[in-house]
Amino acid sequence: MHFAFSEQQTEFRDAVRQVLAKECTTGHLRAAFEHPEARGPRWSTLTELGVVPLTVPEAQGGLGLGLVDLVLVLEEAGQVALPEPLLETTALVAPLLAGLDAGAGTGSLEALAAGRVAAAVAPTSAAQAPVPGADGADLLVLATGTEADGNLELHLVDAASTTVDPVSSLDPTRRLGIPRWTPTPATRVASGPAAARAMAVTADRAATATAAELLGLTGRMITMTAEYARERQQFGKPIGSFQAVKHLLAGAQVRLEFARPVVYGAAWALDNGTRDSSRAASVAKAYASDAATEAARVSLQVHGAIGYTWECDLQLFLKRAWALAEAWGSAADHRARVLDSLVTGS
Amino acid sequence: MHFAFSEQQTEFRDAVRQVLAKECTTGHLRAAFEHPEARGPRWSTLTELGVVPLTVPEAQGGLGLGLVDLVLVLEEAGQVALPEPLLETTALVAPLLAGLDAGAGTGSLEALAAGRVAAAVAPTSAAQAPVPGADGADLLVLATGTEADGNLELHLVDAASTTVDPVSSLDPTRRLGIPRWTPTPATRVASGPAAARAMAVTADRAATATAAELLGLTGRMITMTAEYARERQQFGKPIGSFQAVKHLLAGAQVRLEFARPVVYGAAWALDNGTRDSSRAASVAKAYASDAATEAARVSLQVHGAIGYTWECDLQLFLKRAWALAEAWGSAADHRARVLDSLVTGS
Amino acid sequence: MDTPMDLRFTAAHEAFRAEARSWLADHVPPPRSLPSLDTAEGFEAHRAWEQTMFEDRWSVVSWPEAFGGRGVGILEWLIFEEEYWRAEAPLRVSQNGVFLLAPTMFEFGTPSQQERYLPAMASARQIWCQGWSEPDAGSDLAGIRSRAVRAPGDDGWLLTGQKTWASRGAFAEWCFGLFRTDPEAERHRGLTYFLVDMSTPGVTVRPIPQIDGETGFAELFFEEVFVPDDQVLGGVGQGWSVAMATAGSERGLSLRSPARYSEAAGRLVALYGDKLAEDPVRASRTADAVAQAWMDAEAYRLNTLWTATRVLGGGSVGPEASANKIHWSETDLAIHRAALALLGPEAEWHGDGVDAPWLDGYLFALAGPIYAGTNEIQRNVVAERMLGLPRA
Amino acid sequence: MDTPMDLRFTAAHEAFRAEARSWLADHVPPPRSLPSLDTAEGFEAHRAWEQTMFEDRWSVVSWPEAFGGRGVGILEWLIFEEEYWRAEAPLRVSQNGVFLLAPTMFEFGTPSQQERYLPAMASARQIWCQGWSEPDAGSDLAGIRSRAVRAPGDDGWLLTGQKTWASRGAFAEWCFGLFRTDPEAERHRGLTYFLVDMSTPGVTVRPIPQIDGETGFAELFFEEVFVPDDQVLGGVGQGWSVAMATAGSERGLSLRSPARYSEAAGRLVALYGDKLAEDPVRASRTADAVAQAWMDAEAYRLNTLWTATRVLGGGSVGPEASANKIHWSETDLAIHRAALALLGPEAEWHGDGVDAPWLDGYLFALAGPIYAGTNEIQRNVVAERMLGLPRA
Repeated sequence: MHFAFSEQQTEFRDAVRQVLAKECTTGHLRAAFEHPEARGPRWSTLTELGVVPLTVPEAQGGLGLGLVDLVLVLEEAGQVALPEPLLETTALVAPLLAGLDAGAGTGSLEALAAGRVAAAVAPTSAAQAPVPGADGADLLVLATGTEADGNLELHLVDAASTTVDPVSSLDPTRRLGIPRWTPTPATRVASGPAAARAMAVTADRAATATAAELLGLTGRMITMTAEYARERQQFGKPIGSFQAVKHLLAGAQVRLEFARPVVYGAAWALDNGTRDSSRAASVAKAYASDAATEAARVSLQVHGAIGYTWECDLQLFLKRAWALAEAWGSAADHRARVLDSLVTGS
Repeated sequence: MHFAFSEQQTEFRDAVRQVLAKECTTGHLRAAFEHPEARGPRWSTLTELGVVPLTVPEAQGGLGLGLVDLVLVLEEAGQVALPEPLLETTALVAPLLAGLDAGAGTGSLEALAAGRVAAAVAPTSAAQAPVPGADGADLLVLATGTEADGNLELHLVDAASTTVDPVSSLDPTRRLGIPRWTPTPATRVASGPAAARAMAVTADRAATATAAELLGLTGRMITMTAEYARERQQFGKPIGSFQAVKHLLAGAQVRLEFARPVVYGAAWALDNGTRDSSRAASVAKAYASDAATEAARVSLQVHGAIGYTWECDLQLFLKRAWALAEAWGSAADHRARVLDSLVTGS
Repeated sequence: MDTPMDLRFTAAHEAFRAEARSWLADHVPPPRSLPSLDTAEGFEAHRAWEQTMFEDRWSVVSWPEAFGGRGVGILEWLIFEEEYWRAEAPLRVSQNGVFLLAPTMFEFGTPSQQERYLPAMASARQIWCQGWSEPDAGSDLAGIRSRAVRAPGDDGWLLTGQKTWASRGAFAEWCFGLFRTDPEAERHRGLTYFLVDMSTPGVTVRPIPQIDGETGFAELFFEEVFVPDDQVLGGVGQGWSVAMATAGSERGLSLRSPARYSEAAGRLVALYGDKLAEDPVRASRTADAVAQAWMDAEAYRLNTLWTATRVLGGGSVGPEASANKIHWSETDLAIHRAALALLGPEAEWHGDGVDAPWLDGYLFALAGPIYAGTNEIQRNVVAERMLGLPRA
Repeated sequence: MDTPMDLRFTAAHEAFRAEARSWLADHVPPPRSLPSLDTAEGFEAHRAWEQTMFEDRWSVVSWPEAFGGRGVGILEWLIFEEEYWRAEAPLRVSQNGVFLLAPTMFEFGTPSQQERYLPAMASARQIWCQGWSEPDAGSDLAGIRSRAVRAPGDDGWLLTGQKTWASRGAFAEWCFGLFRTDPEAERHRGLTYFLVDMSTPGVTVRPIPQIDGETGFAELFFEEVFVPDDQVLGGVGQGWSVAMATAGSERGLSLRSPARYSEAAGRLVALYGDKLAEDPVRASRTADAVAQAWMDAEAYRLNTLWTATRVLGGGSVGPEASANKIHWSETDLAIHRAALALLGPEAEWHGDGVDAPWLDGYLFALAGPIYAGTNEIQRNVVAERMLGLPRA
């Protein structure tokens, strides 16, 4: 039993933090809100740093590492509300491709490791559901059919060969899009049980990775708000000295403190394929979603009207937090999954 | 549209309040906790005052009044946590008996109006479910069969002719009991649809009447706690001057303020048999139960350890509040009923 | 005489309702068809709608006929609001004037002030904004620094300072604001309530883009803006007590009629019904929250009728206004949270053809616990004035 | 060396678990078979159980062998606690000594104090109670008035004053308490931490009946009670910092092991399973709360392992102890609230043959946000020490 990150992992996290502090300021974020793009200069930096290729097998030029190695980096991405699709590309698509039979994903993995690909993956096979990050992505992993009907298929689609209808989100950097595509034998990379397994594992990884970004967003919102509460004066003293404000922020901080180990534990469970890894992923997403939603509510309330303005940086983090809290299953969705697994003992 | 009580009603309320202030002190309550009885001297006083016979038809020696007339009195009963079964006897059984065909209840109503009867009614026909107030009651209204099976029957049972196994409650004055009885043609007073209607109306009246008692309990807990918070000193000032304490109590007070009109409106709806009276009763019970549960939590938290002791009067009201919050349907039970009626438009 | 409780509206009330309903059916533009009232174009479109209402005396039903109203009571006003929201009619661009300033002007205004301002307000020829909050005086309203000094000609005042969070401020013709006329006096004292023509030299307006990109409110800059003596409302130095009357309306009866929430709660139940078919698992999981939100709106409706009856009986609204503000702001949040929970992932889809009334409504609802005095301040008021807890 | 994350227990850990489990299987009395530890008879029955554990070195596994422990680490202690709760073993009557005083004594006690008190504590020959709170010093612990003055012989102190809320106080042989040794010094300063033999002349005990009628705690009255100098823990005037170490244990790692909540959460899920068969409507309505409560216990378990790893690495527990206390007290409430919601009307049935562990547990859980420092105080600590918000 050793529930802590290795020095190597924390040092890597610190390195990424330093870079993002420079290259992903709120100024950069506002620019990204104006012109969202999948791969800006930051993408190359993150590739050189080894962040983008982190989960790509070494054979395809990656580092062959896992979620435990990635989770702290995703937390940093959340801290700065990184606009690039690191979660989709590195946390989801790379491991998914690496798991395909007969090296179906090899070429894509090499391009991905080289930073030439921003990827997106459809959470469901519902044709009309917008896919996060699809608008502007290079590579799409899409599904058709259903497990129930036994005709589930996964397809690896070159975005250049399809059109994607954008669907705007409260947070434009989400780049939601509905792909207009036709599955062909050439695009199929998995079917039947293999496809179902891949989608299930991807959903668990997505829940955990999204939870990690939510940890970072939550921490950032709380820090910004505590700072504001220390400075903002009303009734002749900082509003942070009022017990009502203290208790709002303390409540949010306690949720964050307890969400962290839950998310880290889920990452470890997924990397090690423990029997309860799916449940752990659901606990992580439920906990992190609620922590973020509460921190968003508290932050806005403590900022007051100023927090409701475009010029206040808080909005950049609120919007991402609201979107990610619902993405890949809401807190309530995952609580239901947790209870189900407890009762059926699965 | 005139949503207020008549002067007569508020004057009657004031009269009852004066009497109860003298005859139902916390000293009396503690005595009742030691030796719970259905009809003490207070019962005679309440009978002379016209409270017990309030809903009995004039023909049987009552005042022939309705829930709107009774609801403020029940609120006073809650304020002092009245141990006697006014709710069961006057709010439920009297109107139920008055509604029976062929004067089946006439004799009992006359005895009831004269204060010679403490009654209890079974919320369900489940044989093993304890009946509130059954232990020590004179008259029991019990049910057999189910509406679904079309064999539902109501029986009027003389407690003297049956044994009642007591089931102790956190609040001994609840006098829970499981009657051991055998239905006979002689005891049957209603069957089929008539019995179902009577039980449904009784459940709605019970929800509303219990909600009214909860309003009184909630008000009492908040008043006691605000008083304690004004007096109790910590850190060199009254704890009531701390914002955390203020906001706990303010939250409870706001719930109480908004629960009142909901309960009064339900009483009016039932007296006037409006189409949505059942829903109104459920809204009332849900709102009042939550207001009471929250006030109980807040009161205990603000009192601190002292509120956790037997010698502190708060416990007398906490226990009744907890019991009544669940009685005749919890807040969640009634919210489900409300939504169901909204969706089915019933 | 001793009136018994009766929650039915009279035949006369129902006739009034029928008249309102049929007029609205004939005149209300298609739901959400007007451009946003926070654009120049939308502002004028909403003004035109107010004028249409005014022509048939529906813009200020509870005002005396002399000022363009129908001289009906608070119950008729509540009935009209129910019909107005049921008809999904446009937001009231003149709400600051009609719902906040007007009640104060009826109480404190001179007859000539009432004649001068009220009809123009009713017809939306003059649209008002509120100039109270300042960058350093938000929750702490008594911390106002903007000041007024006597003008050289001694026939008025020169106003200087900065106001913020003025809804409609970008386009409004008039502003009612609080300024410090006695720099010596302590906080609440020494404030005066002014009526300011926004076209007066020295007034500058800077719109403030909101979280959703729209310019919901504006900053107002005053530089030696001349305001004649007859544009003081309620007397020099009386600003605080006059303002508290307006604040009472804001938190109490007049700003947020129950109809607004009843209508939203109705839409929520309908959404639940739809989802129950589409996605029963998600719907049933949200059932409890949907029911609670609907009940909160219903409790607000009943509480308003309860309060209205008390007011009609000569009673007044005190600290209950603070309890009221806490309840309607939390109700609005509860309704929209439940809706977003029903929508699930769809919740974030927004704009560009995707009609997202629930997400927009949620963003607006989030401001509820902040404006009109934060709920933290309101809880202090409830604790201190309703429960007698000591001030810190 | 750079250890990778690994949430598996080692083979050695699992062997320890197996040994503990089989010992407990052989020795634990039937669940709830001992009389309440708040009765004289039950107190002795629980003491006997502690002695049984002590004989086989299971009463204080993490202590050095010299004092009756097994010298194992915090992880083994957590494993033992898991097995202890899984076995539904009796409550620890010596918990105040073992979980609260002992960590402080290891840190601040002299070798002779450790030899004198720890083995007797481990074997439950001496059972301790806590003498901190006073009628006028609850949340405001620094407001302590009970005082100690030098004894005439100058070989010790005379303690005078009143303490309250002392759990086990009715029967305990020893008390660890805070007294003011310097009346001049300001609040936190001038306090000293004393170890008091309750059989010393001048000590009077008054049991306090609790809300449920049981006598869970007691008032302690001290009248010139002589305490020799060698019964001062951590030095004269050092009482506050010594006490804060105990408080850290109380809120932090040692008082509430996750096993307690994991076990209750497991029972909750089982209850849910039963109700799902009996009353599916009620069960499904409570599903979300049941899941949340189970997750809260799981989060507490993981957070404890996270903290334990940090502590094993030489890290310390600071204000996180306050966050911890808020979480475990709220988790306990969440678990019991969900259970009562599942039970519905049955919830109020109590006593007389009706086994009501959930209701009793709920009553106990309600005290959680109050004892060991109210959650209001803990939130202040989190806000001030973790988020740097200014003191009022």
